[in-house]
Amino acid sequence: RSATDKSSEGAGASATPKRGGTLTLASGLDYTPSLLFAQSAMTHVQRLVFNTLTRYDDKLQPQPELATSWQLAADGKAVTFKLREDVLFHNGRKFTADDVIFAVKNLQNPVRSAQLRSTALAVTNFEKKGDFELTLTLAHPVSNLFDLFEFMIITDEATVEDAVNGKQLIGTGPFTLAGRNPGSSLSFKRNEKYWLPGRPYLDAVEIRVIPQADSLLSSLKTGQSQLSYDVLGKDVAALKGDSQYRVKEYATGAGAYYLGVNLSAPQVQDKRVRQALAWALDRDRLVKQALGGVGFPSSTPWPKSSPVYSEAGAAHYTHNPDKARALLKEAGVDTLTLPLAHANTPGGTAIAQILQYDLKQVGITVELQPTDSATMQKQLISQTMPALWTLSHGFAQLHPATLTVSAYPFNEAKNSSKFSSPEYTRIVQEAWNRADGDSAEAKALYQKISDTLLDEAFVIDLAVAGRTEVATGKVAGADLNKYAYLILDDAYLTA
Amino acid sequence: MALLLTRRRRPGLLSARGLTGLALVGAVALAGLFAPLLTSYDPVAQSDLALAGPGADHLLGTDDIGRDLFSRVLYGIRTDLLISFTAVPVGALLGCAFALLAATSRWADMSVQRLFDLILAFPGLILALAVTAILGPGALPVVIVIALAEIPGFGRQLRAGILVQREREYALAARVGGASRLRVLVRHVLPNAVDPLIVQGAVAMSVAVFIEGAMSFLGVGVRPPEPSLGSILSQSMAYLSTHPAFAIAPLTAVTALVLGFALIAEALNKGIRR
Amino acid sequence: MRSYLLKRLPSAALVLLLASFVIFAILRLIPGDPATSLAGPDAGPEAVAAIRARLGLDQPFLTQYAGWLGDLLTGDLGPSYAIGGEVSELIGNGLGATVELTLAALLLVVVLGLAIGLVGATTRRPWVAGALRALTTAVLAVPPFVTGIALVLVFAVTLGLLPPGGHESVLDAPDLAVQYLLLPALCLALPSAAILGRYVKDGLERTLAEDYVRTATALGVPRKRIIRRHALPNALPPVVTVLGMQIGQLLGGAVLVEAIFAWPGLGQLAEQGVVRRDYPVVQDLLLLMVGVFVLVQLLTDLVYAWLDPRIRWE
Amino acid sequence: MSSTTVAPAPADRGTRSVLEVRDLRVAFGEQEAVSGVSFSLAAGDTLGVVGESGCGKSTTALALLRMLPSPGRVTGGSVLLDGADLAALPEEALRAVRGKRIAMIFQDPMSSLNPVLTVEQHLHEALLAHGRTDKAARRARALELLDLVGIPDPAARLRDHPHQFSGGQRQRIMIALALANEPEVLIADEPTTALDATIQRQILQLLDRINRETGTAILLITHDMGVIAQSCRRLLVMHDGEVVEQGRTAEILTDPQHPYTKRLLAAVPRLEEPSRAAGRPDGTPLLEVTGLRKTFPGSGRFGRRRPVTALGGVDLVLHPGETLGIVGESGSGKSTLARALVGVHTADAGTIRYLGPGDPARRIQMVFQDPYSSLNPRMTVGQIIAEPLIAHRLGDRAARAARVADLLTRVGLDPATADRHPRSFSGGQRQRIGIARALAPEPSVLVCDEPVSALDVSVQAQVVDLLAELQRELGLAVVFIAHDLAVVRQVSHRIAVMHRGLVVETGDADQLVTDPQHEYTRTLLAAAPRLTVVRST
Ligand SMILES: Nc1ncnc2c1ncn2[C@@H]1O[C@H](COP(=O)(O)OP(=O)(O)OP(=O)(O)O)[C@@H](O)[C@H]1O
Ligand SMILES: Nc1ncnc2c1ncn2[C@@H]1O[C@H](COP(=O)(O)OP(=O)(O)OP(=O)(O)O)[C@@H](O)[C@H]1O
Ligand SMILES: [Mg+2]
Ligand SMILES: [Mg+2]
Repeated sequence: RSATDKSSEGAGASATPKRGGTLTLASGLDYTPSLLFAQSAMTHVQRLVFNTLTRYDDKLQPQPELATSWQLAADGKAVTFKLREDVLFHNGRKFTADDVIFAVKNLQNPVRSAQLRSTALAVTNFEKKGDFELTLTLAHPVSNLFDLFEFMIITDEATVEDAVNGKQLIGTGPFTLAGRNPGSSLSFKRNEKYWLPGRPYLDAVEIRVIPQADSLLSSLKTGQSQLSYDVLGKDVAALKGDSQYRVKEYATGAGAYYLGVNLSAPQVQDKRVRQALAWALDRDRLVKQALGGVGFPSSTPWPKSSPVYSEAGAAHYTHNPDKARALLKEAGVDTLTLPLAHANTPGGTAIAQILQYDLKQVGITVELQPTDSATMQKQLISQTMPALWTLSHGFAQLHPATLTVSAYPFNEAKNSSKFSSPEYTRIVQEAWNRADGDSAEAKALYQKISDTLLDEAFVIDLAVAGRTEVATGKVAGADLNKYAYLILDDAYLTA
Repeated sequence: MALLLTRRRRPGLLSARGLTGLALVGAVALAGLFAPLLTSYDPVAQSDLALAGPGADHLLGTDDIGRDLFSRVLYGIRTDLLISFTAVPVGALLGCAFALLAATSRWADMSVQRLFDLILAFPGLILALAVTAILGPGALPVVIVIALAEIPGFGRQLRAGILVQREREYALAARVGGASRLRVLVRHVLPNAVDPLIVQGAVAMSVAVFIEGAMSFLGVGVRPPEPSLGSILSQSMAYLSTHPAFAIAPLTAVTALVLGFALIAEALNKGIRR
Repeated sequence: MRSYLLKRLPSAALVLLLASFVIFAILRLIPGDPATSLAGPDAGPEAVAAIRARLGLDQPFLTQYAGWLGDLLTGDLGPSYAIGGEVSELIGNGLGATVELTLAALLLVVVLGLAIGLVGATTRRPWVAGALRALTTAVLAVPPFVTGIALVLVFAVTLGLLPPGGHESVLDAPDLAVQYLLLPALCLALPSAAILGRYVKDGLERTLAEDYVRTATALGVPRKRIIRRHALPNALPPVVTVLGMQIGQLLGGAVLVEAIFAWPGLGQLAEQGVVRRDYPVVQDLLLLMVGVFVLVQLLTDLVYAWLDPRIRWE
Repeated sequence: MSSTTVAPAPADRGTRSVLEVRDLRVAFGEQEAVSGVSFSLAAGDTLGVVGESGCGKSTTALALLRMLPSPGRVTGGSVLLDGADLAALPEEALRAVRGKRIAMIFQDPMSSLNPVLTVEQHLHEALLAHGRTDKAARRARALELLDLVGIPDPAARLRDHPHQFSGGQRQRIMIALALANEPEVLIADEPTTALDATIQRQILQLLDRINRETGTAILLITHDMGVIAQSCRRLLVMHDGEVVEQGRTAEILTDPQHPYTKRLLAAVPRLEEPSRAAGRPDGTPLLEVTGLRKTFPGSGRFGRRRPVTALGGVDLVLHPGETLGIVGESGSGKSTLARALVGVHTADAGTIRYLGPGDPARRIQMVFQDPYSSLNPRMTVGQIIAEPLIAHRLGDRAARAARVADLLTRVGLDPATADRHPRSFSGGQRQRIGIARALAPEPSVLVCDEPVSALDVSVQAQVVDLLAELQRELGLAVVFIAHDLAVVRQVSHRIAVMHRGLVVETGDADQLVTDPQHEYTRTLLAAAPRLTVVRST
């Protein structure tokens, strides 16, 4: 036998789905059980093993999953779900309204550190009508309610602790966890009793953890794996031409690269200085050189799918050193030296160096601080970042309010930048506390938020690049939800 | 007694091997030394022209964020030599200090050896990660890690040498002549025991270049954007399949250095083994 | 022999104890803490605090240290922080793969090393010796991560002969396992093999100049046999010591190599552990590595004695 | 003995020449080491080769079988073995000759045996090399050989390793190896130099017996006239790579022709000659040693060795201006005693009382055996001699320089050489430097541990004379340690004989030699090589 033979070639997915086969997915990161309920970088497991109540379509309209239908109260202070009645957990238990109640309460628990906790906390009361109808009462209307239900996986209460301790995963999802080898692999078997008839097509799913970017690429190239969402931009660019691979971009995941500014540093408390930073950066070059041309330069966090996205907003800040210098002069700053923390990965370092160089051109000296992810995270959470840092953030792909109440850099109440202004708080709350998430005035408020972000520039967005799916020709039907949960219900291998 | 039999020509540095080594190291070192004269490019200046192949205006092409590779490699050589030439002596001195300490008493000897064991037993890369995490990034942790790593090598060498030389009759003679233990150790034994350290030194230099590379690969090397051979090399690894030229320049420099030092070491070794 | 062991064991234990403290201390000195990486990117401080309490990270340093030693003595390694699962399981899983890798590498080191040394020391053709020296030094000159990635590109991507990475258990599928093993083992082994080869060569050259070799020659023993029967056995003892050191090197090098070849071994685990500040995993792992190293040192001394009758009989 | 024996018919013994060397030349690189040596060795004959160190003896021997260490090579001449020129033979053919027809034994029996092979394995190697494939036969032959060379209870020792045998036994094993294939010629390069007189005697007797019983012709290389006189019919004197004289041993010893030979013979100390030590010093002793004991804790890497009692209660007195000779076999405790006297070994029990003026640490100095390792190669001669002065804070820089110059002249060296390093001096000169160093702090007792053992006879004589002269001029008391009785008698007033860490007999030098009391002294005397020819044709 040979470990290298690719069982079949052939590009282009054939039309008719086919049962059977094992799909091997290459992941750059390992799964962290303790982060099961938090939005983290590795989100392949959630939607394989579990389900959510609803699922967004491309226009952010919720579609049925475990919930067959729902009714939002006129004042937006309550929502009533009708649930599927034919759903079994992997351990054979029937899925009922109680599981939904637990799921919400679970997210309210601070230890789960779920980003949408704020939204979950808005749920104040539960009302069952039988096992399959449930009404949630809300403290106030929330515009991003269904962001929560897109996010919230339905878990088995009895085994939830095992889940976060990495012992077992019991859900209702299309696949059951068959085995885990930390640092190297996860394997899943088909859930024979899945509620969606005839699904999933695949017999099994194998996730290989391959930290080394180029090793990961080789595994795709040699057919060792058929699917990955962690191929580096530069390599994606190289693969785009190749008919052997299908490349698909999602407006999801940790979608935007940004330059964070910590206002506790005196030099950057002047808004004009921050705006100067924003003007000084050459986003086009950054996308071209550091992101390998994947994604698009933008000074707003929003992906194109977002209701607030606008060409104007994206192009608000362009590469304009003179303007930057002018603003600095205006702010009375002639020489400025700032530390910049960045991930000590090749990618992170590349971005940081580009930022450093561009800022140097407008007379701002930047001292790079390569930092390993653990330390970076601590600083982000404990608001102890240096004056500047660069990372990427998610949550812009959803209802704009979510970003501002859930994502740490933007959180109106408490953010890594230590930024706060009554105005910002007001519009955020206003945008959030309303039932009509998609109404015109809602959109107007979102626009305000967007403008405020641009104006205050405490988070300076650089580029928006969602997850990129790279699949070899033989894989079809793989999908991600808005939180980049991997969905393989309809995935199959073409013979 | 055919003691004369042992009289042999000392090849030493001037052997063909030694000269080749010197030439290699010398060439690389000079290139680094005269970097400003050899290239007009600023090693950290970026441009839109990324990953350009070797050509007229960029001798070796440019890296992924449009910096001139030739000048980066030249300045990288500087960094590496600077690191090596500080770290190795430090490690050597510490190692020797411990070896001397060990020579003072049984107990000291025992504890020093255990210390060496400890250092040797400790996985180097983990140590590198830790030290950098503690001190923050930069050349300093690299120097420290290298120095630490070199201590046992030098220490054990010298200790062995001392043990041998101590038994020589001239050491005894010094004692009879009335010299104190310390004087015997420092004035008589030590000078005769240091020879092999020169070899060790040359070896250590190549090891140093190596460690620098490995640390950069783990993202705990010198602070960007300062170029170092290791950082350029690890940077280039991501492009090995698409732009192999990127890796060749730093690789050649590293190889030349390590090869050179190794050759020098061998030559010295042959010279010393009279 | 036994008395020798008795003499060495305490000091070995001492090294372990020292190591345990150093490891423990260094880990705590590293900024960033397991609670935060556990809590996730956007967790609130209260979440972090809760986790800290749960993990007992709020207790004083020495208490934690004592606690750890206690657990070690009772043999209960407890659960990991971030990676998930029992530490003993995690290490158990990784151990197999790493042992496979290091043993394979060790085998290569010994075979290649002896070959290089023998040929280098005994060949009558100067150019062969020269070529060998150049080769070995070159191998030493190219960092393993370069060799590794280059090997993958050539043998996996371009030629498609061998898998670029991954792992099959020898027990389940020996034939595949070997294919997976080959590249990482080679990448890991090359530098050590070169070093060993050099020592074998030097040792042989030294022993070939000994009086007893002259005696054998005077007795008309054929050169080949002199090398095999008279010179080599005397050249080996120091080589064994070097080999012992190299085993340490191999264990350390595994971190890099395993990353490149996606090899599910302890190296990976260690790196994961450090990155995620999973104290229990890293602590126990490092201590294990140190332990192995110390053990290997002991063994090499014993082998040394076994190879050298003069010591054996004393 | 098996059929392949080449025991020649008594008829042609001494007439038919097995080995014919013609104008042999050897060079190491440019430097020529052997320039035109010619001699012939008759079947069953014994030929001795003498000459000072470095005159080309070993080189000649090695050249015969083309076993020269690089860069050495035969540059001319021929080596005819029964008419066939070995110098022209291809390597493989030559190998067939080595050990089969011409065998060699070397100086140091320890380093010449492979530490990791058992005696049996050694012998098997020798036999296998020349096609003795039958294992049983080899074993039998091995036993036979060990028995022949006089290893007691061979069967039991077969599995032992070299280091488990005494020096003498090791040399016997070497001989057994050499004889394994019944060679016609046996070349012995200083086979006894590393051994005690008593052992030396046994080995020489063994060789003699071999020669008689198996008719193996023997080429015996040595720098010791006495050895030759005892065991060789014919003699060949080498000097600077050339043969200066050869002929029947008896004739050359009785009336040497060549001046060099004359000098050589003159220099050889003879046991018969009475002590030259002047005066009969006595009165109040200068040094009193009583019940001196020293035990070394045996220490091995693996476990402990049994401790060694180097000194088991030694009593001595030394008078001013007296030379006390100390003789004894290797390991008898001579050096340990010496070191105890100068205080580098602290005795376990007993006392050393220095009754003279001044601080004993300064007044008792020592001259060492090995002129090479006893001088720090990194220091200039001046520094070396000045060391004790510095240590004892004697005089300032200038004064020290003057003293060094003075001392150098005293020991017969040019003061101008003070800034040269030891390596640029000959053995004899180095020993003079060592003496100068010892004299620096104006000692009243000089302990000399085998000061001349490492030197050629001619040089030996000079150094001995120097010591005697210094003693007379400075009124030194000297402890003169050596294993060569003749030298000791020559220089000493009194002689103490050491055996197994004890002084078994002390007495007037001449008396002790002429009329020994103790059993051991007698064996020692009996073993001492004499220049009187013991064997004639
Ligand atoms: N390996 C060598 N390289 C260079 N010169 C050598 C070597 N071996 C011997 N010689 C030279 O050859 C000459 C003869 O040396 P040789 O050992 O034959 O003398 P020897 O008579 O055996 O002395 P000894 O009595 O000390 O054994 C010496 O002058 C020495 O300088
Ligand atoms: N430093 C030491 N450690 C252990 N044993 C020693 C030491 N020095 C001498 N001995 C032992 O003490 C005994 C006497 O040694 P010593 O050197 O005094 O004998 P010696 O008469 O000088 O022999 P030689 O004539 O060979 O010089 C020997 O058995 C030797 O092995
Ligand atoms: Mg000789
Ligand atoms: Mg002695």
